[in-house]
Amino acid sequence: MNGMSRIVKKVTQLLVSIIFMYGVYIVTHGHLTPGGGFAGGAIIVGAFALIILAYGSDALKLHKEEAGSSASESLSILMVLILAVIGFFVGGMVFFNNYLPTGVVGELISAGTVPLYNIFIGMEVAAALLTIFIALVIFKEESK
Amino acid sequence: MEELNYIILLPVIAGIILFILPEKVKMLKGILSLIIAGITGYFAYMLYVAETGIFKGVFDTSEYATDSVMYKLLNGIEHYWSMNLDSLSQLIVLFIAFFSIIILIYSITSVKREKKLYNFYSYFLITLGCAFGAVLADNLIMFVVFWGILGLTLYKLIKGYDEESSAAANKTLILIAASDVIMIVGIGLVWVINGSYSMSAMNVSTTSGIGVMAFLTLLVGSFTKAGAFPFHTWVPAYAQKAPAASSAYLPASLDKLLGIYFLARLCKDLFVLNEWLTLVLMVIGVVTIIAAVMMALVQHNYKKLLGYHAVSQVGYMIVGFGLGTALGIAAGLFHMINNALYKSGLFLSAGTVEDKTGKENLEDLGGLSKAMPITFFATFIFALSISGIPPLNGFASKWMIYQGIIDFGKEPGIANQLWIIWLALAVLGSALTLASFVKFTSGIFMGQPKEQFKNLKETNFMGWFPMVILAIVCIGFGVVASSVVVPGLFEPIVGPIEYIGIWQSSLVGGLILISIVVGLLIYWIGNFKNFRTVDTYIGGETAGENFDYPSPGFYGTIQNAPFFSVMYKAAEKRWFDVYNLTKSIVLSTGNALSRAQNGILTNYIIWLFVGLLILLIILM
Amino acid sequence: MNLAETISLILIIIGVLFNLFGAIGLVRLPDVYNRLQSATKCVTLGTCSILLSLLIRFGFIDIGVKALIAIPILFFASTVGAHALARGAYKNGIELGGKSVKDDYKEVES
Amino acid sequence: MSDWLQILLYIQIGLVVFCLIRVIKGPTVADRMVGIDIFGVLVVGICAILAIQTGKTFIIDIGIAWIILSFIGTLTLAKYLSGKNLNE
Amino acid sequence: MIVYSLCFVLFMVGLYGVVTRRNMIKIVIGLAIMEISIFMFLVLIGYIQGAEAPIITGHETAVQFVDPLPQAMVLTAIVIGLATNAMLLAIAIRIYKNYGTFDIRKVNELKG
Amino acid sequence: MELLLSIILGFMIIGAIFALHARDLLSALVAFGIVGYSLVICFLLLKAPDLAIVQIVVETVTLVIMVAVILNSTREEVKDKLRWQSALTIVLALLFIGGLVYFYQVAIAPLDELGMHTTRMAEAYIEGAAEKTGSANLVTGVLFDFRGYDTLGEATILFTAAIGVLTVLRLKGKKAA
Amino acid sequence: MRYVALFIILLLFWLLITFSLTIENVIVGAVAALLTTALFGKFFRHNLIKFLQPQRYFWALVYLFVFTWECVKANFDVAYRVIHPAMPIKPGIVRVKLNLKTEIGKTILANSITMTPGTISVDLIDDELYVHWIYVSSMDPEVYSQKIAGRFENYIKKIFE
Amino acid sequence: MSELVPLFVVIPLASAFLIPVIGRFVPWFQKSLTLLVLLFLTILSLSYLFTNTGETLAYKVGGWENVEHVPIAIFLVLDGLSGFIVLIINMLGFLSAFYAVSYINKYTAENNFYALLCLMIAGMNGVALTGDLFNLYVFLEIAVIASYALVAFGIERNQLEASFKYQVLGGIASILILFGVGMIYWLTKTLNFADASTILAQHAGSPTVTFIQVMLVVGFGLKAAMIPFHAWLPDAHSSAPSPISAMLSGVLIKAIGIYALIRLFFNVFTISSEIAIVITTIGALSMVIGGLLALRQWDVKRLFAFSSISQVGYVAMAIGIGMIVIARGGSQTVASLAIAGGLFHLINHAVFKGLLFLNAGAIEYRINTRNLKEMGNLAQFMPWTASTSFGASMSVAGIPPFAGFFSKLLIIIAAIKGGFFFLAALAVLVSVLTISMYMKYQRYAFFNKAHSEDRMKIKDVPFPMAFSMVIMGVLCLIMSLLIFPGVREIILDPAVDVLMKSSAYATTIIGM
Ligand code: NA
Ligand code: NA
Repeated sequence: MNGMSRIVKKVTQLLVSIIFMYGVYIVTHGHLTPGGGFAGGAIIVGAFALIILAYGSDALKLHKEEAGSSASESLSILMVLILAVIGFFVGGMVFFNNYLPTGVVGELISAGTVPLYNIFIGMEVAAALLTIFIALVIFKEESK
Repeated sequence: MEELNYIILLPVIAGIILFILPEKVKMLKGILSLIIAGITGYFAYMLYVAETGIFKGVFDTSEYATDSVMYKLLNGIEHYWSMNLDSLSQLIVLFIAFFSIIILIYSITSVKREKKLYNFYSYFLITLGCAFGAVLADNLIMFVVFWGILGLTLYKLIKGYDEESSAAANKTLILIAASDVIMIVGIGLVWVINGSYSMSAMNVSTTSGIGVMAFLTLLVGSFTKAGAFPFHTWVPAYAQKAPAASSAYLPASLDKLLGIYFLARLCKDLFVLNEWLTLVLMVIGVVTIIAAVMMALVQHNYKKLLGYHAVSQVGYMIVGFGLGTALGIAAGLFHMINNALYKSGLFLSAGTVEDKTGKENLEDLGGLSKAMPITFFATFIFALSISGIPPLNGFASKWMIYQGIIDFGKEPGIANQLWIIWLALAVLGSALTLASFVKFTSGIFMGQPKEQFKNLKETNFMGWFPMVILAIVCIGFGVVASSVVVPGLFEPIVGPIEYIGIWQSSLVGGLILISIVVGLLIYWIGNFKNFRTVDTYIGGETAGENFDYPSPGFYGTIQNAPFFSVMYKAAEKRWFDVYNLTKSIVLSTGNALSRAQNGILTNYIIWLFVGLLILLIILM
Repeated sequence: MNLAETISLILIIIGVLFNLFGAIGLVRLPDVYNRLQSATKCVTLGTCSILLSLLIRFGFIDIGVKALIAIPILFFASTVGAHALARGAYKNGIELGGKSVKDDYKEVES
Repeated sequence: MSDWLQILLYIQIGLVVFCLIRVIKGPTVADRMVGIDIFGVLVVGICAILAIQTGKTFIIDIGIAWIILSFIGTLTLAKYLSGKNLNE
Repeated sequence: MIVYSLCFVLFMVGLYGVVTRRNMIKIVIGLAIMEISIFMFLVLIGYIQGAEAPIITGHETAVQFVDPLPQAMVLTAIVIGLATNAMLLAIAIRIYKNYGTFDIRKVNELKG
Repeated sequence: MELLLSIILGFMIIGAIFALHARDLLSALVAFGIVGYSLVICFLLLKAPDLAIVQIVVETVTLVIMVAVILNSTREEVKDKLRWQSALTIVLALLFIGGLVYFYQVAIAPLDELGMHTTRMAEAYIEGAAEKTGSANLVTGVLFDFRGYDTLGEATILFTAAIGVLTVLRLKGKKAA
Repeated sequence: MRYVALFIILLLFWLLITFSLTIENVIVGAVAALLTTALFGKFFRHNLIKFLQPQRYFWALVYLFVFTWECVKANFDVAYRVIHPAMPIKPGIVRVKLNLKTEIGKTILANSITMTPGTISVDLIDDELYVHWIYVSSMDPEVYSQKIAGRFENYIKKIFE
Repeated sequence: MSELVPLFVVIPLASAFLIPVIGRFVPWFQKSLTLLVLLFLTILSLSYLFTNTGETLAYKVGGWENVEHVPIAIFLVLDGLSGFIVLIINMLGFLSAFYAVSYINKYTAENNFYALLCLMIAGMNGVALTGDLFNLYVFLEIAVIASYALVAFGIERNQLEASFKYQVLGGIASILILFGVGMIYWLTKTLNFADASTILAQHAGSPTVTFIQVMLVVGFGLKAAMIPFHAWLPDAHSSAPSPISAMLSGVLIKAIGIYALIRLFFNVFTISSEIAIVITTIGALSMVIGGLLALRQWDVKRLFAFSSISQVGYVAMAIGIGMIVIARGGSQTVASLAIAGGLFHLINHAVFKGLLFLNAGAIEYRINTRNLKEMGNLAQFMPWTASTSFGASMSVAGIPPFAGFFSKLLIIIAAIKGGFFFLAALAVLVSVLTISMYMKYQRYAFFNKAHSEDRMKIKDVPFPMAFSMVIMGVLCLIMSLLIFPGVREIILDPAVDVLMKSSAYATTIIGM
């Protein structure tokens, strides 16, 4: 049997989407509560890791996933950079300009670009950690 | 004075352009080079007859005074590009041009055959330009740049595609470049003392330690280039392995001219020597004479033998400059010119012989005089000249040196008190030179002709013509030495030569005679049996291999003498070779240090933190 | 100190006490299975109790609700964790302690 | 109230020592894993007490994150124990 | 200042591990311990007695916050630490496959 | 506060020493995990919730990837007999550590006591940060606004590490000839 | 269907943890829930028709109380054993036959057993639950099955089956 | 112009992020993008040097203005010194990348190679441009983590070993640097170079500052591979793929080691003669010991690696001499001469050492060995490699007219003029060692007799490799022009000015 015991699998079914959701919560509320892109991204990876642990890596069709995760990693960090560079064009040649309205402190849509940074950093972190995790976990060298 | 620029830039630029031409048209390159050399010869002559003085700002950038990039690049170059044309540099420039033309003529046919010698003419011309540059430079930095480039081209003029020649090339450049770096220290010290890099504005006293250091460090540069003890060791190695044209060009002529030129500058213009430095010069001079000629005596390889002689002769020049008198300096300069003449001639003839026979050792040769009469004749002249046989030029300059030493002894001073030693050793050196050149000449050209050389022919015109020219000059300079050459060439430099005391021609003549006799005696002791082999040959009998020319016997005789045996063994172990000595010390230190680099990460981290702690202890 | 505060304080005290028992069990009990027994049960319940005290103390506002949500997650996480550890330990060949009287699982594993 | 909470907080933090003792004493690696598993739960309690003390919601967030990650960590260790590669 | 000193002691413990352990994984752990001590150190610097965590929840009036800058620094440093550890571990496992050991003293082909 | 932190740090030191001495790599990992998790408690006490949550995450991720590494290799500790037999070595080591600690003490003596920190650069980050960035979480505000450039660097480092790990763990280094 | 249920559960979860009903929050939550559902929906394998029957929620509440009570008992039990100087334990692993059909039911039961007096679920193989029991009071499978699982089985049956 | 400063970091980062995605589908994308980017940055840095001679450009990331003269934004500072370093980084980066176009063909994962290269360059540019302590640490880490991966790029035994040791030692150094940064923050409550320097000036000479300085000297000293913190360098630099070795030895140790060190110790700390003596001593030690160790190597890349330690020792020693003279209030001429010598040698070393590693790569590419004893006679078959390597060897050996001669000239003369006769003597001694080791290389690799007959058929390397080598060979020669005032004023003097007027940095930045 691939993966862990049935109990673990069943509970994983229950928890995994909650964990992912929680990760998203941490990411999107990074400017309001502790955490943010990094912590949330890592929790999101936790959801994937949980599935790999409980079901084995076949459940995610890993080889594709690894490629996908490194690509999405690149794309999301590129988005971070683009967000920062947009500042060049919006508001007087300033790199990392917070060009969006800052809104009311404490509300979800506030702090201008900060939540967007959080989201893309979250994606980047999730993809990067997933890449590292998968690379280390499925690493098998050709026999010497 | 545009010639000042052209004489430097023309050969250098031409040399760089010649890189573009393929190696297939070597002959064309040679002819082009000859043309360039001819033009520089003309310039050299023009400079020789010109008024002298210091020329600065020859690159006048004022006309580029726009804000162009070119202007920016060249802006300030006049600060470095200053030259000093005086009678000394005039003379040297003239002879540099002369030798380069002579050797170029020789090279056109000989270099064509050197398959793996790439870009010979490019480096030849760059050498030429830079030699002019070094001689004409007034700024010490400009001087050392040209000087350093000469070391580089020297290295490039040898092909290093086997073990020995690559080792020789290596050693050469290491020693030369090392001396250049040491010279930088001298320049720095001179700057500290004098506040300027200009040679013409320099008159440094050697009473202070810093002055002495400056002199000695600069002296190292001069000695290494000229090939004086103990920095001489590259010369024999190079001479043995380089093509004849290269050997004749650099170690035999240009490097001597330059090294001694700089020595003359040092002794005559830049520094005021104290008596201890004079002593040092004298000691180095005589040690160079004797040590090198002793080594020459035991060589089998005739090119290496010539190399050692190239070193030995430098000793006479150093002694000459050490004397510090006008006569001494003139003698040194005269000997420098003479040496360049006959030594490059000897290298050319050795190259011709090697080219024709393919042999490098004296044992493998013999009896070539019939096949190559012109070469033999020229070589004979050179050999006599280097041995100081009258009336050749070598005799004349040695004579002046002996005379100088005798006069020197009349002055007070430590070195002066020991004049008799200098004199005796110089004479002994001359005797030994004679002995070894009898060996050289007879080993190659006399004796039993080998079977394989039966069909040898004389070299072509381009081959023998330079030798003949050189031989003629040797004779000429010897004959008209006191009447034309010395007053015409050297008195403008050193001023009128005043002979202190009596002109002791009889004493000097006697010394020369003694040296000849002693030399022949030494040769006879070493080759007693050999005369008999020659006799058998004269008697018309066919000599077998048993009667071959037994140089090893000669080698053995001297080598087994009580004192000499120790010295030769030491030399064999290369104890006197400053290069090898340093190399072994450095390598063993490196090996000891490398134990620490043992691949253990722990140790590396421990060093890191021990370093940190030490820094904290020191600083807090 | 109002009622809610008092109850919540009592709950916390209970929780901490349970945690204490669990921790003592973790140290005192003889083998890994027994330690899991005590520790998982007591510490999970203790912590749930403390979390519950938050709800009591603050009522149904964000903080209380969040604590409430944490309880089932903690329940599943710690029980499944204990189960997985016990199973893993067994599969890893860690025998039951010396006092053990029965082992039905052995048949499955062997 | 706040004094009580402070004392309880210190006790709760003190309980961590028991986990440390178990982790150090072992004897099997599974025992140590139990130690770290329990440690995680104890810290959730610490978070909760701190949340009561300060009234800050976000501390519970940390607690929940801890529950989740400690769960994943425990499963990893358990999977190790059961002799499988993590991706099997 | 005792906390700062203990922090440094923790640093030295990590260093001790890096120096004395031969197992590459242990060396990574030693490095991580050194990193942990630095994180602690930085956060201690930014701590202000009686101040609040630097998150505005809307209830506070005129409170003092602890210095958020060291916290931001540590956050970045933690991620950097993770990245370096991941790299180290990837290399370590590759070395294990090549050399058949985690013993750093046996991984010493490069010397001299 | 200082006392409590000191005690926790003491635990961490003990845990760290154990982690370094455990015979079994997995045990070492677990002990190291304890040290990292204890740090989280310190962060909570030091009013650094952001760090607490990130440290939990990082500690767990580290643990997981270390387990993955050990699973792919061995958990057996390298047999090493410490060559500390000679008293001299121990004395030197202690002197060394003592020396460093002494200099450290001297160096930090004039600096602010724990909790007595004042702000200068961060003054501007705290003063009116909410208005400037709109972020309730000042740490996030600092991270993504005042010092967003640092955070870009941080994300880049993670990216670099991911690419690096992929590079190092790829199957073949050179193409087949 | 499964996906919709998951979506609703997640959105509910979102609203609870954020505890805010602003329109932005709901939108963000919906988007997040949608994303999560898309990614993990296939892992959410529960029979959902049952969730529409209200009596199941009633039993769930009852179960919650029963379980909490057992839980507290369990803790005192453990506390007693732990603090007692002699440590009265008699541990062992026993096989318990379950009457439950659904996977979720078995899992909940197993987890409940883990939280209750002196027992911890070690493995679930087919219908048999292997339980580590801190005090094996009986060697008879019938007796201990009832003692360990029986307490919860009926409730769980009513909730999930 | 100042708006363009962030581009030095943004552009290589963007290309690093794009390469793994697009490079997957478009085969030539990685190479061409990397080359374009690096060429553009080289031109950009040159255009800064030519148009803004000596002017300081400060860029406040995020546009945050100073609050009551306290800088709160992260500053990017492009002045003479950082412009100089940035030029070296990108120029060498471009040439190495061009070389890699064919060299890296034989490896898999080319995308990752170029991405990592771009990241490393972005990191180094970041270090060179930043005006903020913590930002310095972050970008330093980007550069070194990329370099860790690049060292192990070929995933062969020795590369892995080297990379691991490099990482452990580099990790310790990073921790020490972070520790130092933290202590500076503790003392000054600020991270900005300029702001910190005004406060540090009030504490100059206190034990706290000394402690911080020692931490930083050790940390950056390790990154710069100064003795005794050098042990990782020979392994890492010799094991890495050659274009990377060129970047590591040619640029990395300078950008994140020497540059960071001098920026901090000149512009942030008040120059103290004690630290100056330490730096000088460490430099001199590195110079001598590195030279002694290099001479005995037979692995050609290892020889170059040890020689890097030695040559960087020259740089450190020269700059240390400058510091001592400034600290003691000595002659401005001597100080500026020493610093100019150091910086001149720095750029020279970047070029010639980069070239040497590329040469070694070319040899390895063709005959698959790094052992000198297995080479021989290559000058006949690999003329481009041979002639460029000759130029590089002569330059490093300090033989005119190659550029290395002039930098050594400046250093030695400055040492003499400053009265440091012993150091001058050491410099001469090491110079001789250097000549010997490079003559050994020339002899055994290119001359001597051929190691085996089948070598007789090899050809020289493909065009991209040859092109890079030739450009660098030409640079070895024409960089001699840097000694002439007209060129010096553009490239060298602004950098020297920044260090000579060390306290002007703070006032300039705070005033902005
Ligand atoms: Na902004
Ligand atoms: Na955050």
